[in-house]
Amino acid sequence: MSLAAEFKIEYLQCLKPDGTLAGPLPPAVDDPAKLVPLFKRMLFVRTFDTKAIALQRTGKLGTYAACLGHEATHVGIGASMTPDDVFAPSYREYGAQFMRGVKPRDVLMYWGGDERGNDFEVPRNDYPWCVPISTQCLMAAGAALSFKLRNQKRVAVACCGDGGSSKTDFYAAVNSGGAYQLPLVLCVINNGWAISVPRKAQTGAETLAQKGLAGGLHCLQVDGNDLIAVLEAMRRATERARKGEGGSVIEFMTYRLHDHTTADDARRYRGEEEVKDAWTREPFLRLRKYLTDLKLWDEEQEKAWIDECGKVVDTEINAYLETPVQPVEAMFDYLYGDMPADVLAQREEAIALDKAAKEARA
Amino acid sequence: MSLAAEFKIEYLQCLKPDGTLAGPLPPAVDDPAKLVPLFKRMLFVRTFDTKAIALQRTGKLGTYAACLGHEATHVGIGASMTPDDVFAPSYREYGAQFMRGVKPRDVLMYWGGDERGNDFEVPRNDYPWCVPISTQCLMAAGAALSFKLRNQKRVAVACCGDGGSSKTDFYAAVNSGGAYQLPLVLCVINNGWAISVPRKAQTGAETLAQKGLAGGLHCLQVDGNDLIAVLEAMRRATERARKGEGGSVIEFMTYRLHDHTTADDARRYRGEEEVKDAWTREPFLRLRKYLTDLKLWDEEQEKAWIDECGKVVDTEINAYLETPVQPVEAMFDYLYGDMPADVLAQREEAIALDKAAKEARA
Amino acid sequence: MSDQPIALIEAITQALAYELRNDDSVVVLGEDVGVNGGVFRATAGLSATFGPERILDTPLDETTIAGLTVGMASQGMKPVAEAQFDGFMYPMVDFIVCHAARMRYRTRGRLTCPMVLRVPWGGGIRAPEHHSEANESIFTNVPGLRVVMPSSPARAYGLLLAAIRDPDPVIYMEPKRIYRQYKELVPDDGEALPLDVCFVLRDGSDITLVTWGAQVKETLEAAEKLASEGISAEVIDVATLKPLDFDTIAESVAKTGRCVIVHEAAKTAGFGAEIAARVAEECLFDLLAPVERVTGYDTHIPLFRLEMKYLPSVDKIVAASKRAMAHS
Amino acid sequence: MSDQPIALIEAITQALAYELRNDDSVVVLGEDVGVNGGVFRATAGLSATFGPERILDTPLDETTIAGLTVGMASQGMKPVAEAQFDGFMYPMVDFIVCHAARMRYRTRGRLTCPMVLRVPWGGGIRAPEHHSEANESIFTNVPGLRVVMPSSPARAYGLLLAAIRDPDPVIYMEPKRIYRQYKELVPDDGEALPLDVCFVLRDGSDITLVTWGAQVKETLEAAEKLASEGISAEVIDVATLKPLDFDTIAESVAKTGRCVIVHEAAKTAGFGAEIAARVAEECLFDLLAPVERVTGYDTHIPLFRLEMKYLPSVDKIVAASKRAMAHS
Ligand SMILES: Cc1ncc(C[n+]2csc(CCOP(=O)(O)OP(=O)(O)O)c2C)c(N)n1
Ligand SMILES: Cc1ncc(C[n+]2csc(CCOP(=O)(O)OP(=O)(O)O)c2C)c(N)n1
Ligand SMILES: [Mg+2]
Ligand SMILES: [Mg+2]
Repeated sequence: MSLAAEFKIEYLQCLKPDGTLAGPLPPAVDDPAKLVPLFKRMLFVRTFDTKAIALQRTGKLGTYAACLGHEATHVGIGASMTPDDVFAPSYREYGAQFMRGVKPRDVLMYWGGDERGNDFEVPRNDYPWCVPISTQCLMAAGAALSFKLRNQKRVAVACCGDGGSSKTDFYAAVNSGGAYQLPLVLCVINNGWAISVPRKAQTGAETLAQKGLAGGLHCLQVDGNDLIAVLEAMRRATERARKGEGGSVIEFMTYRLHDHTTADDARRYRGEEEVKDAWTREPFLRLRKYLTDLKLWDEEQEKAWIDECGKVVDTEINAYLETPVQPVEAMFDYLYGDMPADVLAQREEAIALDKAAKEARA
Repeated sequence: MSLAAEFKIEYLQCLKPDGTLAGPLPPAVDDPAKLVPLFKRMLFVRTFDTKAIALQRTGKLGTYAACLGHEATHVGIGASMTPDDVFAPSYREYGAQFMRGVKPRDVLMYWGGDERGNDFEVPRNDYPWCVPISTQCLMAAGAALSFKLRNQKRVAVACCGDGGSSKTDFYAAVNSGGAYQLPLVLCVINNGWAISVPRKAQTGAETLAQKGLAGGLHCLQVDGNDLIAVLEAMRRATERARKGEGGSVIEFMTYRLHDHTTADDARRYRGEEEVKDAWTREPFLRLRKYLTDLKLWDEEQEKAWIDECGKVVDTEINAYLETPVQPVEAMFDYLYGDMPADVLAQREEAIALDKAAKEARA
Repeated sequence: MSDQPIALIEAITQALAYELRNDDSVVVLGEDVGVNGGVFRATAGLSATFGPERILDTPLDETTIAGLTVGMASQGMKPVAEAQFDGFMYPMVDFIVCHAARMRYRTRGRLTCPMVLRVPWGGGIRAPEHHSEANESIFTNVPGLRVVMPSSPARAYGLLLAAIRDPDPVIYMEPKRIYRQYKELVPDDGEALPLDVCFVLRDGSDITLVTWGAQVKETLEAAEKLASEGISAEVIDVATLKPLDFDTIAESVAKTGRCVIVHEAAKTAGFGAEIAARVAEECLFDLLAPVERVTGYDTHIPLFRLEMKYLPSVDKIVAASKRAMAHS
Repeated sequence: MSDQPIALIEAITQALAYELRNDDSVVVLGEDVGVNGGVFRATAGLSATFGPERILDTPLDETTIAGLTVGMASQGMKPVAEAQFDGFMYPMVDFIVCHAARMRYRTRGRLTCPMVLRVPWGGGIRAPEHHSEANESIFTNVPGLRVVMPSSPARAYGLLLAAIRDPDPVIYMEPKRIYRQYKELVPDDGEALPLDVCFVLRDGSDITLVTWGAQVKETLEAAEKLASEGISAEVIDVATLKPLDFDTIAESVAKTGRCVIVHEAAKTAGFGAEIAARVAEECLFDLLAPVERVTGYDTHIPLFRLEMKYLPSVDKIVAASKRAMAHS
């Protein structure tokens, strides 16, 4: 009996839940002051999230997937990418997307039932929101392959959840990422739950990070509530990718503090205790403490900033609410580059019917 | 930085290519004499394989997938299962299937373009040959789940190739095998090639065994040309499964000495050197040497046995050749348990047309 | 439960519970079907009653659900799997087409695949993308399958029982828009309905309206409206698309001479085409007017701000019917 | 190459090579398409000419092929993917339906998906299971796709060029039974054929025979046989199933009054149904005889000992045509 292979999966935490450092600052964060704008982004995201939920509750938004508790992971991922990179989000990584230029009104349009939410002014090449879980990972592998074939030093970053890491598309991304040694970063955001199914029911694997071993990828497990660790993990993964050293699977350990979406009621399947406990590890507490201890942040600043965030978000909400519905022909206009005659005929029929219906109503 | 998880993938070899033991005999083989009947099975398989190829070359068989070089792995797998277990073969594991009761004529019927090849008299519950790669693994996981839910102490064993281990269905089997802790043994038969695609182009993983880590399965890499190691690996995996300790991925290292199938020409894509080299490690040489050294086998015995094998195979070939084609209605008769009226009508039409065509020819 | 009127989705729960009680080999599996009771609550309470060994939450992968289902079905169980939404069932197509539909055929009857795939189907509930698709036609050309779609609580109950008891794979599509549309008494008597008949929901003599699933609602309303204008419409709920009971449709068209087919899926190569084709083959000389199809447009159903403009409506059905009535 | 007559499969190779030469963004990917040149040899020589960065062998997973293809296409490349056989394309359905067909729609034109999926299609080559399927109808109800099937070397060349250049996803199905049926001169001039027209292969006045793919062969033979009995058959090769050029068919049926549709796929809900439906909707009063469909049976194509009995034959087409001719 001899050894064919041997692996270690590391766990990375830099800032402990009590707000003190677990060791020296990692290379990704040379100056703690640089964390302040990111902390502010996190606060912005939470403000947005809270208001979006409220909007849904008043019937002005469709189903909405909150990101409560995921802010450090999301903002850290977004902060680690360059504009040229391509991001393939699942559906709650607003924090990452805002850093790339996606607007809050885009998010609202999308969940408000309007395809234009996916027509980001910036970033033009990022993937849209799309519902089929973890297919984003495999599309990102395709994007990464296109970068590699064209000798572009770009990285494709995709997100999925703990549930999503069971999906065959995720495995296909791992497999092809390794086979072609792609500039690909697969971010598994382990928030403990996939709707009602707990992490342990998804797989017998001890970590989700180790799934990367199936394709020979770099694997790392990270405290996803620790912004510093997130930044460091992403630095390692994106640098590897840019150097041509291949792909990574990073497991971000966080927790879904909200229901799965506004259509879900988590009390059906999980205990209050667990949620209460998770609140003691959420990402703001520790970072606020750390920055406050360093005199980089204080209560007053926070109050003012949250006020400002509120105003920005309100402007975005209004922009969303004031956007008129697309005309009926919009359901035909983006189907083909060259519209076939049959579709064109149906388009005209739909316009005529719509006009007639409007006239009948008037 | 701390350690989240740690893994070792072992490589098991018991009988070295020179026919000497690498260490003491493992628990699976308490008495070398018990290897003799298995060696004889291997010889039978090779006789069958040679004659099947010849049959195809003379136009009496369709495309045929040879198993040249895989005999130790196949026979070892078959020998490690009980009749109650369920086997899900890919398409060349005749050695395993013969040990379970499948007849050579079944193999020939199947490759001869007749569905009745899959209607094994024994074993009734084993999966049929079916072409979509690695779907067998996931079906076996379903079978294993059915055993577990009904508290049956049965094991499901599935085979796929090195190429097949890239298939998402394989990963789905690994994932669900771990999630439900199933009595499942996934045998990855790594023969170096998937048609023209070499093992290293399939994945960046160092071993294929480690893919099991993605689901928390037991993983082992084995010398698949070493019958003793195959038996020991299967013993461990099936015992774990029967004890409720969950599934395994075993990578059997062997080599495809033949073209992929009779429809393939391997000279297009691989060098002669590699094949020549592989012949030095094929499974018969070492086992023959070992058994001969122990006086358990000799040349004369071999000659007589091969003669006998030839006769048995010829009988089977004749049985195949003499089996009349199914009547035309056979294409309808096994579609539904309760045949819908429309299908019944088409069945009658087909029978009438066939009869008319026959009469026209006569 | 069964002495109170129940909605379509409750009838599904009732049928599942009935068959779980009466047949040990039945298991239910899918994402969130366990403790959570399914995202639509079709399996609500089943886990508590029958335990997690009968009501299995699966890992989040539709390929896995399909593969495990086929694996279990071929070994003597009767799994009832759920795709959480219509738009998530595409990864199941491979196992359905290559294995479920062929297990019996491939083994000459040695192994079989008695399974049901439940798929909440169709649009109109203001849900996100891929939660609103009418994709039944992906299965209707596949030999070896049955494709069923109920349109009332009673038919949901009887057809689901039949689907579970059928010895072959059944795709059971549930029009989610009418899950809670109305309630009716559905005795929990274990009586299955036949899987090879269309249901005539309304008798008429001037025109035949053929539909299935959620559109039964609009079609019946259209028939009512037509009646008020003196046009007598017969309404047929196809219910089982495959195998198609064309005789019932042919009989009606023979009587009325006019046929309007209504469905939610895109028009081109939707299942309505098959019905129109059969009419063109078998009822040509009965026809007084060209066949009409009132369907979804040949584009993706839009997100919810526009989705109702995509779907067939009462007005569209009435208009098509009147076009047909213009011929005589 | 182009001054010698070439077979259909060679025309495919020629088109691939042309477009690889002329457009840097084109890449070819699939199982065994590299050094091996594809199991049918459609990509023979391409790896040697264009190198492994343009002609990519993939890991053995069709989901992977589809996903990578969509990923590349949405980032400015024009991938031409190969499914090794028709029966292996089902795991690609999810990516084709949910992503390829929707990329433009979902992003309001921000991202697009100019890709081709080549699928060797159909039966009759004495191959194993899942190597013989006529499964085009799985795609014809999916909005946003084009579905193309050539039936001659020249059309294979021109349609494949058009497919690669099209700004949207094209499913390009190759009738493998006629890959090497005959050769013709196909100038390597880079001229694409239109993706929205049917081709009239033979003029006739008594009956319209509509078909596509490998059955063009039998249909033309049937027309010849009918001619010898004094029946003048027009033969239409649909070529592009989606979008359907129904005008060409309607014009022909208006002239002949009779329509026989021939296809290899199972009858029920095969694409022939759509054509028959259109005839019933738009040509009803031109029809002298009921529409006829000559198709594969509603069962799986059997393994090769029986497969020819499954497929439409010249005799079956002739018989159906005569049934139609009996009406006047
Ligand atoms: C293919 C597919 N199947 C099912 C769903 C329905 N669904 C939406 S989110 C979700 C759970 C996702 O859990 P996880 O991946 O852990 O991500 P999280 O929501 O926790 O961020 C499910 C099952 C889907 N969107 N896509
Ligand atoms: C889903 C699917 N895709 C493609 C094929 C075609 N095919 C048959 S065998 C084979 C290669 C298999 O290689 P491997 O898994 O290593 O097994 P081996 O033949 O070497 O035993 C391929 C691509 C198939 N049968 N099924
Ligand atoms: Mg989660
Ligand atoms: Mg191999």
